[in-house]
Amino acid sequence: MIQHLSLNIEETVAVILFGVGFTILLLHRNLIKKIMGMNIMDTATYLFLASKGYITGRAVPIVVDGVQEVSAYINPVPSGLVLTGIVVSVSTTALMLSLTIRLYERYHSLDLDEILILAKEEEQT
Amino acid sequence: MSFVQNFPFFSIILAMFSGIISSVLSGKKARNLSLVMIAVTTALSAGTLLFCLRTGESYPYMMGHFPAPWGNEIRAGILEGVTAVFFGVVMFLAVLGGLDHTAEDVEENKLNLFYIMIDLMLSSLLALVYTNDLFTAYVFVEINTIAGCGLIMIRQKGRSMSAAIRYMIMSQLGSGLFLIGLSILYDITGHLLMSPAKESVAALAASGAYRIPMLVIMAVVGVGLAIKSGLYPFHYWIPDTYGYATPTASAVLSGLVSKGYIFLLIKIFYRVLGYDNLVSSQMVNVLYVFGITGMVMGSLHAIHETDTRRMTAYSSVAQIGYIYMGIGLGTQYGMVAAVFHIFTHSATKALLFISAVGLYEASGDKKDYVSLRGAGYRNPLAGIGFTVGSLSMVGFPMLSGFISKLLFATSALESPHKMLPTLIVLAVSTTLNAVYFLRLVITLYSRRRPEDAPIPEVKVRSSWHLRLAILCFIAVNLVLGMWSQPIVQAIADGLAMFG
Amino acid sequence: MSRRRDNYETSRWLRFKKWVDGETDPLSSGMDAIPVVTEGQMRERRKNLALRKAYDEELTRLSAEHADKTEIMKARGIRNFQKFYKVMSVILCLAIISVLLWTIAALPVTGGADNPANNEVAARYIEKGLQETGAVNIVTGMILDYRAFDTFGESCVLFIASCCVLVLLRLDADSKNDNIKKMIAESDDRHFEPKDDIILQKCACVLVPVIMIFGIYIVLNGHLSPGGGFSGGAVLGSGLILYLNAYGYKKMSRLFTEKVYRRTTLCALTFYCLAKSYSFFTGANHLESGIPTGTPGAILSSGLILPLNICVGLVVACTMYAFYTLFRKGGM
Amino acid sequence: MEGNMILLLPMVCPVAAGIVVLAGKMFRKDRKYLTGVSVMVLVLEFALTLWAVMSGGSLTMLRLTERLTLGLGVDEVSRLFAVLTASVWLLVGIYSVAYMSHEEEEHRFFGYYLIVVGVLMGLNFSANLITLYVFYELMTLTSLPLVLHERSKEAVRAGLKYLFYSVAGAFLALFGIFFLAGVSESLTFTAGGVLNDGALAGKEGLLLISAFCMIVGFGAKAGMFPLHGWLPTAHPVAPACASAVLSGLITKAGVLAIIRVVYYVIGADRLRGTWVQNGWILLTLLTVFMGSMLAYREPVMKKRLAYSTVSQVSYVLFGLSMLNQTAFVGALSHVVFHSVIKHALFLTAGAVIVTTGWTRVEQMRGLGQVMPKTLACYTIAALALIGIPPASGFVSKWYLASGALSSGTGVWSWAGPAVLLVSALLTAGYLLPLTIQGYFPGHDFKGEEIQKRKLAGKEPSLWMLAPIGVLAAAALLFGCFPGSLISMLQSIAASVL
Repeated sequence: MIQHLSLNIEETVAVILFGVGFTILLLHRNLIKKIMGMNIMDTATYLFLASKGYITGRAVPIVVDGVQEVSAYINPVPSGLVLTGIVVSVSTTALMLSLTIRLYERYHSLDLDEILILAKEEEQT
Repeated sequence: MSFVQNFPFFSIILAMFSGIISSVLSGKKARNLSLVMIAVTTALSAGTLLFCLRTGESYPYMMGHFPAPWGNEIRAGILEGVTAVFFGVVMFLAVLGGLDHTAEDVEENKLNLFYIMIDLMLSSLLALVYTNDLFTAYVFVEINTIAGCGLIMIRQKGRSMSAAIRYMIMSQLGSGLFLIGLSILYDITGHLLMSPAKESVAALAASGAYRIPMLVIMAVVGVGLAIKSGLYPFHYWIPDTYGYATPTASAVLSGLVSKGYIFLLIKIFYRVLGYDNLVSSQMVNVLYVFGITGMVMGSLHAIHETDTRRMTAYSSVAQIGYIYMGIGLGTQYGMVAAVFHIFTHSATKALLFISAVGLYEASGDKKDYVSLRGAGYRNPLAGIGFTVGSLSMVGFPMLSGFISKLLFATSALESPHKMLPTLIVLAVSTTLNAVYFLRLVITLYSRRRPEDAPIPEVKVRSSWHLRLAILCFIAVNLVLGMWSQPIVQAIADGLAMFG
Repeated sequence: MSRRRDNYETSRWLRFKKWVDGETDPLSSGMDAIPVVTEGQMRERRKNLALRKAYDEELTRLSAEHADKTEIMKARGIRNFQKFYKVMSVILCLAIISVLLWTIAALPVTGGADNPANNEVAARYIEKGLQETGAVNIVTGMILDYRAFDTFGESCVLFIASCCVLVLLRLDADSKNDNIKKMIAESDDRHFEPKDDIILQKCACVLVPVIMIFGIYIVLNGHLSPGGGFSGGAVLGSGLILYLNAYGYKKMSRLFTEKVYRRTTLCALTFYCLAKSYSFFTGANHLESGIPTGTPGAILSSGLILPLNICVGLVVACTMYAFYTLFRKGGM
Repeated sequence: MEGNMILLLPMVCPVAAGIVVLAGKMFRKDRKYLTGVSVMVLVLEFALTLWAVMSGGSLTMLRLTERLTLGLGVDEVSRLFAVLTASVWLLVGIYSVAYMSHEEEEHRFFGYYLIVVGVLMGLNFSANLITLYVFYELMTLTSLPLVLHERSKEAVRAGLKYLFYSVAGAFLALFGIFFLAGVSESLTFTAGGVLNDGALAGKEGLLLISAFCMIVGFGAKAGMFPLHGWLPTAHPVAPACASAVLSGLITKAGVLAIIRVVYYVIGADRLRGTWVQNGWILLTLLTVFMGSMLAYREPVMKKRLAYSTVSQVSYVLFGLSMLNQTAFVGALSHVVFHSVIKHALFLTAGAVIVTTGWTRVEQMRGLGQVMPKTLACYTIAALALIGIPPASGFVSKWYLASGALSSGTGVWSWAGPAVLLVSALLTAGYLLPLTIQGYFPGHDFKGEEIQKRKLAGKEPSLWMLAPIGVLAAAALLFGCFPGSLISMLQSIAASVL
């Protein structure tokens, strides 16, 4: 298993990062860190995908000199997926950051637990 | 190729296009456009459904010039058609019923943005229903999530914003798991379109290769979508989210968004992973256990809740548990029951959220039990609507909830090990539902006590759209309860088409 | 006679007797359902929170100041919970990682040419992509032609995210709400920013045209070389942001206002939507689309991909700029 | 919709009338109009029921799923219950005309009163278990406003309790229905049961569990321990006419449901000698004894009658649980007799409340001076309930006891009659003091209150007295000439056992 993992070093790093990001997003109290966790998680997935598309010794999938053989280029599909995924994660990051800004302006805190308590209090008064 | 076959594509694009156009329209125009668009979309979906019913077949639809496995595809069949029509109807009525509150809760010059969210939400739901491509599903899941978040926080109160960020966090966890599941699946099959992916999964299962990754894919995709749809242990975001959004948003989120994810999950189970593989991998049992725990725990939480909207939200947790229990039964009938409960629950929960609006209007916008005392007399139609919805949730005969419970029970009889727990939990959860829903119904019809705080300016008559929406929702519930046979048949046929 | 027990009121026998008499009321306590969270509980929660924070700083100081034993006990309890929480987080993290590691240990080796992912799909993209789409860059051809529906969805993600940010952060100057007026005044930090910073302006003067041209180059050559709408759009957006920082809003508003933003986005997305609808429709109905793919390698080639790249570039540039301004001051 | 549409009439007609009464504005103002229409509808209902009972046949209303339909049908049991319901409902309706003039919001009472009878008719004519369940739930809901009539805090609590017990019971039963639906061809009532042996193989234990759940669940409506609690709470707060029908007829709906389940779906043979039968007998006997004891201790008249209902309806259930022909005859005849008698008693209590405002038994000393005729009717009914020949209660108890003795259920065959006997003594103990104190208040009784309020000889109006009289006479006459009723019941018993 260890040997296999060392061969798949990119994936190994990717899933470790994924786990770290997932845990931060789930359990950290600070909103900014949560967002960082989310980005780590997303990026880890892209790393995973990108490494899956790579084939040793082949070129990027841009046709050069009219060579159109499969053996010349790497798999183009994961690259496309990563492109799409990046845009999605940019969008969600922007949305989460703007929510954080509004909440911080309101409650002067980045601690999600505290924000929830303060919001509850605000409603009751 | 018949022209009708283009309708699914038209409906998705139409919804998106009206969302894009709405960005330069005024709030009112955006609202009208949105209503017209939803109606037209529903009609288009109905056309698709009729076509599929007539031909008795499903068909793939190429999005572009390239067939599977190279180009994007969507796919329409009976089940997709039924679901799309149903989602359209519920969406229309939810938007119609919440019009006034939307106008109140949303700043005037941001109103068009609200309807952009609604439009794109519908388009993403339709895309999730029709999609035949896993990565398309991922992209539209994200649109759905962001639109959902937008619908929650557009009411810019502290609680709805904190609810929105919680929703977003949980959804991102779900999306992350879903995406990594897709990546692993792509790695071992090399396909993103569902039909070829299914073939390679079947080949892998037959050869016994990649057993561990297959297992993890099932778990990761299942858990990811379960988090997003609010299955029991992952339900923390539900009460705040449904409880503090504007009524249309609550109805849409609880009635449609979570159902869209569940529908996608069912579709992936059938069209990609193979239902037999799933049953043999014990994954269904995990969902089953989560489901029945959710049924009981959701109701217990709801009993302790004093804010009626949060109570309704917690009851959603229980109802989602029902759906997952049906999926987890591991039989064809169980799946039919689960899909039927998707319809039941979206119609009923939307009815509850919308008719509650009328009751709150008549109680000075208070949402606790004490203030709602006697609200059934102050706004009779809303009272009737809420009562019908509650009875349906409780499983009263002639209403849709009863039929879905009946279907669950009959399907449970087919799986020997799960029969007894299912029947017991059904009975317990029904009784618990009865406790909190009927308590509220009686409260609605009891007399106000002298010590109760007086109600500030009672709005006696709700607007016509609210009343129309409540009436239509009641009708939908009755139809589902009394003429369920053709619908159940259509669901069974549609699932058979999933293969 | 036995002495009456003190806890008679709560005894099981009495409860049973009440049940037999039909006097128990299963819902009597829950009927009125008064909110359970009282002011006191709320304060308690606040205090716990404060204690937790205080603990994060220094427990010893706390124990010196608060001689009250219970308080310290509570702080300890919270500290223990904190520790437990952290340990559980790590365990969860490790569990997820180990499951995934277990999975990838069973996956095909990276870089292998025979991996299942390198199948007929990728082969066709490479072998026939140039002829079918006209794009030299196979990835661009793939995302804008073979899998264009995904990419259209992705533009919509960007669009709806910018709408959400607008909802949250846009502050309308003509709003009647006093709260919002106050927020506008607060968030207007233009007083603090360096005005007419000569170094920045001179640098921008040189850099902005280069950046813009580079961005346009990336957009226009998306189908020929690495790049495309998204990357080019991001470069364009950063050029706009640099210009804004150097010359301020006033100058920027001559070039770029919210109206421009809206119209650009609308036109680009509308064109994108219509063009792709046309190609989806013709494709699905097996009609000739009639759009020439041109000579591979030329700028004006590859059918719809070039105009679509331009649209995407415009949308991305506008959205990036809009994000920046909205985050800065809630408006353009 | 296919079949004999006449069956629909007794159901639809009062429901429609009830909705009109509830919705119509004129009924809120003009009392004469309201009562006239209500009584006319009830007379019409009686006629329609007779017509439906005569014409017989069956009707399929709706197909819920392939195997489950909503259908109506007429058989001997439904004839018995339908005629009983229609006639008693008419009498109580006439009584309410006078009684309800003392209450507010009459239109609501009469509206729901009419709706409930329609629903009850549907229940009586149900041809299968699903239909029965549907109408059972509808009955719970539509009768709720009768309990809630006062809308005071107590009434709301009582209503809630009624609802909760009924719903909890119904869902216990639903558990059984779900199971039975899976192991039978269809749930259409057939004497002797419809279960499919093949489908049942290996699930006998579950069958017994679900049978017990259904008995306990439907038993909630019939006031069987442990779900009897709603009766003593709901009765005192409801208007007397509502408590009369609640205790006289609605509890019988629970009995009907149990008859249908045990004898027409599961089949008596499957339960004979099992733990279900033993448990069921134990519960009924407990209830019989406990109800009588509680009634004996209870000072409030209406509550006392409610406890008495708890005890008496369990006589019926005891007869059913014996699973033997003679006891079955006794049970069904007790359904009729108890219904008649309990209505007479509750209506008397209502008449006392309306005329004097007295609710507790000790207040009612010297009642004979106030309303001698009413008290005479009460006495006849009380004697009938105790079971003194030749009044009706004797006949049913005779059959119950002799059925139990010949049932071959071991210890129960003699313990049962013993408990019935003790309970009959207790019945005398809680019903007769009113008669004795009423007619013979003793030397120390001055009757100050009666003189002060000029109550002497103040009989209730004829609208109230006549129904009480008719019911008391029926209670007596049924005992004197039970022949035709008993022979009809015997034919039913022979068909199911």
